[in-house]
Amino acid sequence: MSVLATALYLGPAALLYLGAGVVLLADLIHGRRAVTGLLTLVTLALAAVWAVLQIGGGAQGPILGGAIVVDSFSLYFTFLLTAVTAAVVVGTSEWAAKVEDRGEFYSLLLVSVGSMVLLVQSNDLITLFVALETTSLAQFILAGITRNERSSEAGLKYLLSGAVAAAVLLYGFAFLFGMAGTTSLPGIAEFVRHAGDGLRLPLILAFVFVAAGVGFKMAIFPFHAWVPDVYQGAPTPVGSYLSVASKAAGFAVVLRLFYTGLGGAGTPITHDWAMLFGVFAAASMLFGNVGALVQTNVKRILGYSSIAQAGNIAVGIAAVAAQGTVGPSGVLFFLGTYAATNLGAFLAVNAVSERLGSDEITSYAGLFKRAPMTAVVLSLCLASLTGLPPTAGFIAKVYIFNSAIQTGEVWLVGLVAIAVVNTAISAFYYLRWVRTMILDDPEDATPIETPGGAQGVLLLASAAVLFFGLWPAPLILLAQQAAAALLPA
Amino acid sequence: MLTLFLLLPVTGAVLSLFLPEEKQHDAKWIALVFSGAAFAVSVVVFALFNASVPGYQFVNTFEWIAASDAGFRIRYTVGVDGLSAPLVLLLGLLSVVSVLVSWRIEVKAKQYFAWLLFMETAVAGVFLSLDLIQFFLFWELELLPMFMLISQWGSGRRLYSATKFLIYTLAGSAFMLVGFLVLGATAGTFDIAELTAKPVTQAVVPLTFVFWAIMLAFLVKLPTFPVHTWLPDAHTDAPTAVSVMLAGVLLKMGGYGIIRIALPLLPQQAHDSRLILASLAGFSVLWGAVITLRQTDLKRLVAYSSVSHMGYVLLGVSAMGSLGLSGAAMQMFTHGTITGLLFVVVGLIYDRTHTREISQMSGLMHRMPVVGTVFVIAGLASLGLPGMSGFVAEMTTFLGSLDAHPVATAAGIFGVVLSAGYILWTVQRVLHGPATDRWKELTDATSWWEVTAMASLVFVILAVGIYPALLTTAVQAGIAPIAQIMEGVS
Amino acid sequence: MLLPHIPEAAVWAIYAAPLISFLVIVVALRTRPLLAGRFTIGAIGVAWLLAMWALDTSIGLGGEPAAFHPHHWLTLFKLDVEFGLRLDGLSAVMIAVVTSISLLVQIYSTGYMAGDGGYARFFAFMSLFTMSMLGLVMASSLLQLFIHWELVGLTSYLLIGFWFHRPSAAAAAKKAFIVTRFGDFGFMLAVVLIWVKTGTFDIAEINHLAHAGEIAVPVLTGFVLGLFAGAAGKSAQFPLHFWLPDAMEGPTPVSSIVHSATMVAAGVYLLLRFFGAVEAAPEGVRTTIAFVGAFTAIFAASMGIVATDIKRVLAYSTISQLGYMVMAIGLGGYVAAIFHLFTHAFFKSLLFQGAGSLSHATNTFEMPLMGGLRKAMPITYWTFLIGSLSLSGVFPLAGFWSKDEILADAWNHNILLWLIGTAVAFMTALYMFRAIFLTFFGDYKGGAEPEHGSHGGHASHPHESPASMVAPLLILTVGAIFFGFFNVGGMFGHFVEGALAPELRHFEFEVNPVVLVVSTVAALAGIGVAAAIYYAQRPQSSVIRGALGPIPGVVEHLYYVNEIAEDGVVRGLLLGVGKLAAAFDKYVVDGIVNGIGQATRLVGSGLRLTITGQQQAYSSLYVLGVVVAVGALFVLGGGILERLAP
Amino acid sequence: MESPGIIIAFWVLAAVTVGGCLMVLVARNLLHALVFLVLAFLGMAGLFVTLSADFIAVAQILIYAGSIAVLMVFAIMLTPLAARDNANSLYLLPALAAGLGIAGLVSVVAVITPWSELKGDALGQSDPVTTVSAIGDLLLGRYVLPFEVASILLFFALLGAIVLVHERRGPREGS
Amino acid sequence: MLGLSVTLAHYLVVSALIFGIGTVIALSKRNAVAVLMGVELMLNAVNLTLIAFSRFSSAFGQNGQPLSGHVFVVFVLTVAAAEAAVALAMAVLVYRQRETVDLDRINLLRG
Repeated sequence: MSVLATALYLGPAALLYLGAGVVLLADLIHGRRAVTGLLTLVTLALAAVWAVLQIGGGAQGPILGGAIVVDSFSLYFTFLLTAVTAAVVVGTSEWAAKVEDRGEFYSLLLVSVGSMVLLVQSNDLITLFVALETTSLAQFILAGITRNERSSEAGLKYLLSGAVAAAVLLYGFAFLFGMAGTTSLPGIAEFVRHAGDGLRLPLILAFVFVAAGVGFKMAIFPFHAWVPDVYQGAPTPVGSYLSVASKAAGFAVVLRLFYTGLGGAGTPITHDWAMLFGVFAAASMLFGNVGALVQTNVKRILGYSSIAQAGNIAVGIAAVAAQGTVGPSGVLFFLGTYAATNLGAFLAVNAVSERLGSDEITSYAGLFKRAPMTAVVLSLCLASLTGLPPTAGFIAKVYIFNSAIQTGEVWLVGLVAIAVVNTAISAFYYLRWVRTMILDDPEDATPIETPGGAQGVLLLASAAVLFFGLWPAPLILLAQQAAAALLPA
Repeated sequence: MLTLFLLLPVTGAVLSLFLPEEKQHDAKWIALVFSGAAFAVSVVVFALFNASVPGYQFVNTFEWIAASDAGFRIRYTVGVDGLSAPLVLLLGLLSVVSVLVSWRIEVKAKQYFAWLLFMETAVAGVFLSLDLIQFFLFWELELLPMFMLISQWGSGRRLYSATKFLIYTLAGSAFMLVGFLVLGATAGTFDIAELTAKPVTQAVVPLTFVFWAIMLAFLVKLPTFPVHTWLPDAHTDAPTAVSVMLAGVLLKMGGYGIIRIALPLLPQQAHDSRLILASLAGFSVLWGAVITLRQTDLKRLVAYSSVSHMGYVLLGVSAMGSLGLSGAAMQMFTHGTITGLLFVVVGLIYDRTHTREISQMSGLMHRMPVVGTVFVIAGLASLGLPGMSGFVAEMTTFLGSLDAHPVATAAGIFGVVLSAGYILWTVQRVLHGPATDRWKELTDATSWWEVTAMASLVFVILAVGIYPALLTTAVQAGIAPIAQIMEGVS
Repeated sequence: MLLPHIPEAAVWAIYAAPLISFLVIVVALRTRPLLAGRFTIGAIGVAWLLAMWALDTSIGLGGEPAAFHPHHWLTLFKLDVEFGLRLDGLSAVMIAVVTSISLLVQIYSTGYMAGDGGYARFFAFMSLFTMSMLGLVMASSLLQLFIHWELVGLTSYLLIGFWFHRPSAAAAAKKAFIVTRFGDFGFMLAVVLIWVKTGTFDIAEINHLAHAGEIAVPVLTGFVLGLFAGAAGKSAQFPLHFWLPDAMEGPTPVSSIVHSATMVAAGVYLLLRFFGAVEAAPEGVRTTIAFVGAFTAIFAASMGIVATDIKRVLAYSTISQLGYMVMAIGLGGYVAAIFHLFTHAFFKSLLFQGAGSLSHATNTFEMPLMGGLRKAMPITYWTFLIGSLSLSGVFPLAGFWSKDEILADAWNHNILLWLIGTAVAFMTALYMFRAIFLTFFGDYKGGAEPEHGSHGGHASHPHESPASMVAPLLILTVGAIFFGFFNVGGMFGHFVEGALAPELRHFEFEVNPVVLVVSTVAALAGIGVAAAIYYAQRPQSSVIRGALGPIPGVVEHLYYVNEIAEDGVVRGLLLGVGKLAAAFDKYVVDGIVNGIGQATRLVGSGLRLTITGQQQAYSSLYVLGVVVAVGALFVLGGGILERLAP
Repeated sequence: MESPGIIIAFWVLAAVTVGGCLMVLVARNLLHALVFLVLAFLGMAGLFVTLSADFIAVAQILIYAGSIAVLMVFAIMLTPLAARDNANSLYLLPALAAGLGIAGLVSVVAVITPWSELKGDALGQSDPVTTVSAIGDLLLGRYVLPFEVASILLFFALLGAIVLVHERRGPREGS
Repeated sequence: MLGLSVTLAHYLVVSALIFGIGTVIALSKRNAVAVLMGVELMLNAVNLTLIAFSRFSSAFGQNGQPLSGHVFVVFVLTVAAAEAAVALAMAVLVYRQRETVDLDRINLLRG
């Protein structure tokens, strides 16, 4: 394979890493006058463009001895991750301007997203592990980047929890490798498909460990406990990045691992896998929603809510038992809409909290009067998180629940029943928040300015939330195409 | 045409949101114009509705979500038949009425009217949708405006009531979604017409579960004992216009859903459940009525009477025959107008007296003869007086249900007796008796918007009561195919 | 006979005339009361003329139904409701009675209601009532009849509560409606039942089917009992009688027409209309009807003896006389019942108008406040006296003939009922003449002060009422005297029997000397006793009271029926159940819902404790989660237990 | 692996390693714990040798026993006011449950799984003198991408560590 | 004892024990540095597993890549070192603000 071809395949991730270096250099040379934010954006844009070139250039399939694979699935996530990161960068530029280590912040962000791009392309346990650890490490540092008490506490907790999770994940990898004799995901899949009954137990052991390791990123119960603290303590931009990008990458990995690494549907462990995620999904939803009911801090509400949402998405993971793209396309579509929704919510909260200096829900009273646009966008996003029409969240939920029921498994119908009850519970806290913002009277009616960049991103996010709520067909088609890449041809 | 009906109110809502703050009182004019236009459309639809043509009319459709596999092909499809056409008309009318009775809203007027119009679109979508997912979409869409309207412009424990409404409805609709998805997954389509033509007979979970999962949402909305307690609270604390909409059209979503979806899609299961449904119906009628008897809060009283009256809808449905279903369909329409009118009147009284306690009132007839007269008319209609629309509907229901459910029907008829009790007792306590000094300053409702709101409803009530063919032609056309399905089941 | 056959449109016009009057007043004449009154009189006059034409036509047909075709009103699947006209002996008589009395009452009202603030409203309601009543009697379909039945109830409600500012009037109006509605519960069931079982509402057909034995006995029994329940409500039969005395809160013209002559007779009319079905019903059903009627007759009469309000005396009398009619129906005395209904309409209307005339002069209906009015109001006195005599059944006045017809039927069928009937005849004479002696004889007690805004004159100097009131009295007196002769020889009887199927016609005029003598003696005895106690005052009424112990007290409390109904049934039972139900809603249903909400929050607070803020807790949860998951899957999916087992 | 030398070596090294680990758990002083940790690392390196993993054994000594231990010493020294005892938190019980659970489960699986299915002596068969060159080939061949990424990882870990602990340039900023 | 051969299971059990002890340390120690020690032990256990499998597994026939396990270990070592560096930096950072690295007392964020 020629260097050029390799470059074509590796382009996005390489560009992002390169960008990280450039940003760092620029920061070193120009100090605080450097346009690091812009550079970051340019890098992200270039990476996205390169991803388009990959499609045009016919880059398809594994390279480097199967270390990574470029397919529509990885492209879907490449776009998603770069877009999300760009949105975070734009939406929080005002905040970033005040951060001391701005260059490092952007640089780490780029490293993190670059590793995630590699992560979703990984086709090999080692690549996967290294990419995962790279993005994790960057995220740990990002969580603590403002270095105040809360931020550093969040960073430390995130890191130590993450280290344990990484060890468990690795243990699972070790067993997979040991049994299959290869680190290549297709190779492992080959083994799993033909695994004798004698290896059933270690196989279960391995995939639960792996699921736990990835579950940490997905933030599903019982691997979720770090989420509220980190979302609250980490700077909001980092929180939003974690809640969307990191979670999406987690789900991408779990899908890739299952379909490419564990043989997909129809293997002896399919059912165990589905049950595992079914239970996790139900527990996540219950924990997240019920926990959020009693929260008063908006960032913690969003934290708990993201646990619950992970539960919703995991319904799609549990739906893998069926042949076809039913389950994964639901996950992909949900992640796409969830990215817009949750980003909108987080960035709005960021914009408001910056001005108010408070994350308490009571300080959001009458936000509609003080910052009408932000309040409307936030309400829209919360409605979408609840799953109310005409937002994308509604379609996403219906679609993913539909995919679970399409499998024709009775217990999945039960899981969906739990999920829909949870939707009802979640309405309670989401809509209470909406009501507080839209209808209550503010104590202090001075208008809150929302920075231009944030405004733009918020508008874009709400436009996406509405657009995919009213016209979801294109994204659903994309998600199905992407999911189809996971299946053996 | 129907899409226009759907879009008009929401357009108005958006426009009114974009009004500048200082002109926000013009929102009512926007609301009036757009709801009026929607009403005009609904009148045209009803007038042009051809009862002799089978199937749905004025159908608009296009592929909305055409997913390649995954059984998620969803069409946007709107259409009316004889069942939904009267409800659409009712919605159009009551929306105008509710805008009119909100004429004096001062607080956050543009938001208020925006939510109100938004709600109209949502409810319209429920009545017009011919696709399960689309139906569910609009069903859920109605929650947010309702929650907002009650929790902000309501009174008393408004947040509690709004939340209660929300939780009840969401809990119900949650299971409905599961039911819809199971049906859709089994049949491979969400199209109501297709599902009606070929009912599902076997699914991954027992169809009885599916039936009750779907019914639960409708029963909550109807509402039926024992899932009715959200209604009195919601009504009591809601602003007048919202009460009008709630009683007038939102409750009908439940009955409509039962007749449009639960019955024809799962005829066998519905048939097997008819005794339970009839028992619930009879019980609701009596339960609502005896509780109404001892209410001291005017709005709560009308609210509980709704529980009783909507029991007739379920009674008619539970007979699962052509007449019972027609009775239920007509009862939905008539209850919408009658209870809508009652809430209008109660609202007008409340606006003036600022109390809803019946014991505080006396002799209001002296101060407000117009309001009082309309109150009496609405009350008489509510107690099923012949010559008014309620009688026709109730009688048809009873004629349809006696053979199938004699005891429940007897309970229903006894409910009519009790309704005379609570209505007349209320009239006596509120309107009659000596004129007291406390209400010396009260003024009658003579503004054009108040008179228009009341007169239009009175007109409809009397017109349908005296010449029921206005309604029955359409209803028969709508019910006939469903009744045919139900009567084919044993 | 005298006139050509009446066209259908003209019969509809009888119905339409008062309706038009109502609409015109509502729309145009609300503020022009005098015109409203005149318009009503004109409209009802037209109706009366047409009614006479209809009567003439019907007589020409020998009481057989005129051939009018029904019209579709509501068509819905197999439900086909037709409205039409039924003009036969029975309805022709009723139409004539209703229009005649209505016309007279309207004229009377122009005087009685003069100056009342609601003058126009009064005539509007009266028109509406007349229309409803006419619709009721002309109906060819059961549903049509039921609809007007309810409308009659409505107008009765509106008219009783005409002076709604008086709490007692408002309460009485409500009571009247609700109590009759309890009866209508049965009626409505009957309507629904008969349609469900026969598929028709047509009265003639239902009668025919019943008589032909094509309706199953249980259905027929249910149907007739249902009709009877409705009739009992409207015709104030025990135990649904207690609304009627209170209904006297309405203006006197209303009492005169609605609550004596016409509406309360509607129950009787209903049973007569379905006489074929009643006859076909099992013996027990008819016996029940007869005994309820008889009991009501004597029960109400006893209360009439102790009442002090003259209108209430008349109200109890009405109940009692309706009891007679119902008894007659139970005994199969079709002609007797309708004939008594016919004569009763005239003399009772007359008596009420007389009472109205008295109150017009004295501003009160309380007899203890009157006395000695014989001289001041001679016309009132004489007409009232004749009316009373007629009611008491004194030869040869109208009441004598009709009452005797009933007693003769009783004599023929059931001697016990005859005894009761005769006793009632005695009591009737007693209470009527008690009233006459208390009001027209003795010294004037001064009346009462006029209520504010009412129509009364100066009570201190009572004087005869104006011509508009006196003239109707005189006209009605003619009826009270002579209308009994219509049936001498059976002319009336054969005419009204034309409405029945031929095989049911078995009326023959006969004079039973025993019955005739005994009842006349009873009536005269009643008059004599009244004269002794209330005129001669030997013995004084208080002495008799004392001798009777607690009985008069119980009677004066109306046998505590009101208390039982209001405190027992309404407050105790309905409101009690309502209270329990509301409590159930509040504590159980809402309790569960709120409980779930609270529990959820509690669980939330509990879960929150797991997020202790300490990283070790998080990791412990994490690893324990892994352990549990692995363990569970080992057991469930991996079959580890089998593997470990030796 | 029938050779008695290896068998003895295995048992001894296993005992040392596990014992070292246990001492890390129970040692009262943090610095003592660190010493036992190093002991465990060394034992582990020995175990690697018994598995013919010479390169890894060396790397283990260099990286774990060497650099990481030194890092930890620095960390302990840089936090002079922090407690030096190796105390347990409130979560000892759940931690024990979790640790025992996971060790137990894996052990059970290790014991009852019929590994014999897979039994072989892959390395033994080829028995290369050293694994170094083979590993080098793999690192620069098949695993070149993770290799490059690992360098990025290390660089940014370094950068991160600096960012986190470097002295502030000015007054506190940010939220 | 000498008669017994050392098999894969032996190594796996040893690694399981080390992993378990590491878990206990990581989960129970109050001092952040001690927690890190536990994590390192866990990673070591993983390494042992990897190497043991490389040595014993028959999965590495013709297509097998036994040394992949060794490469894997190299990466684990690398990552462990990087992680340790960042973790210790973080501990120092926290220490500067609170003069403690006691995780029991680092609970500003909770609930």
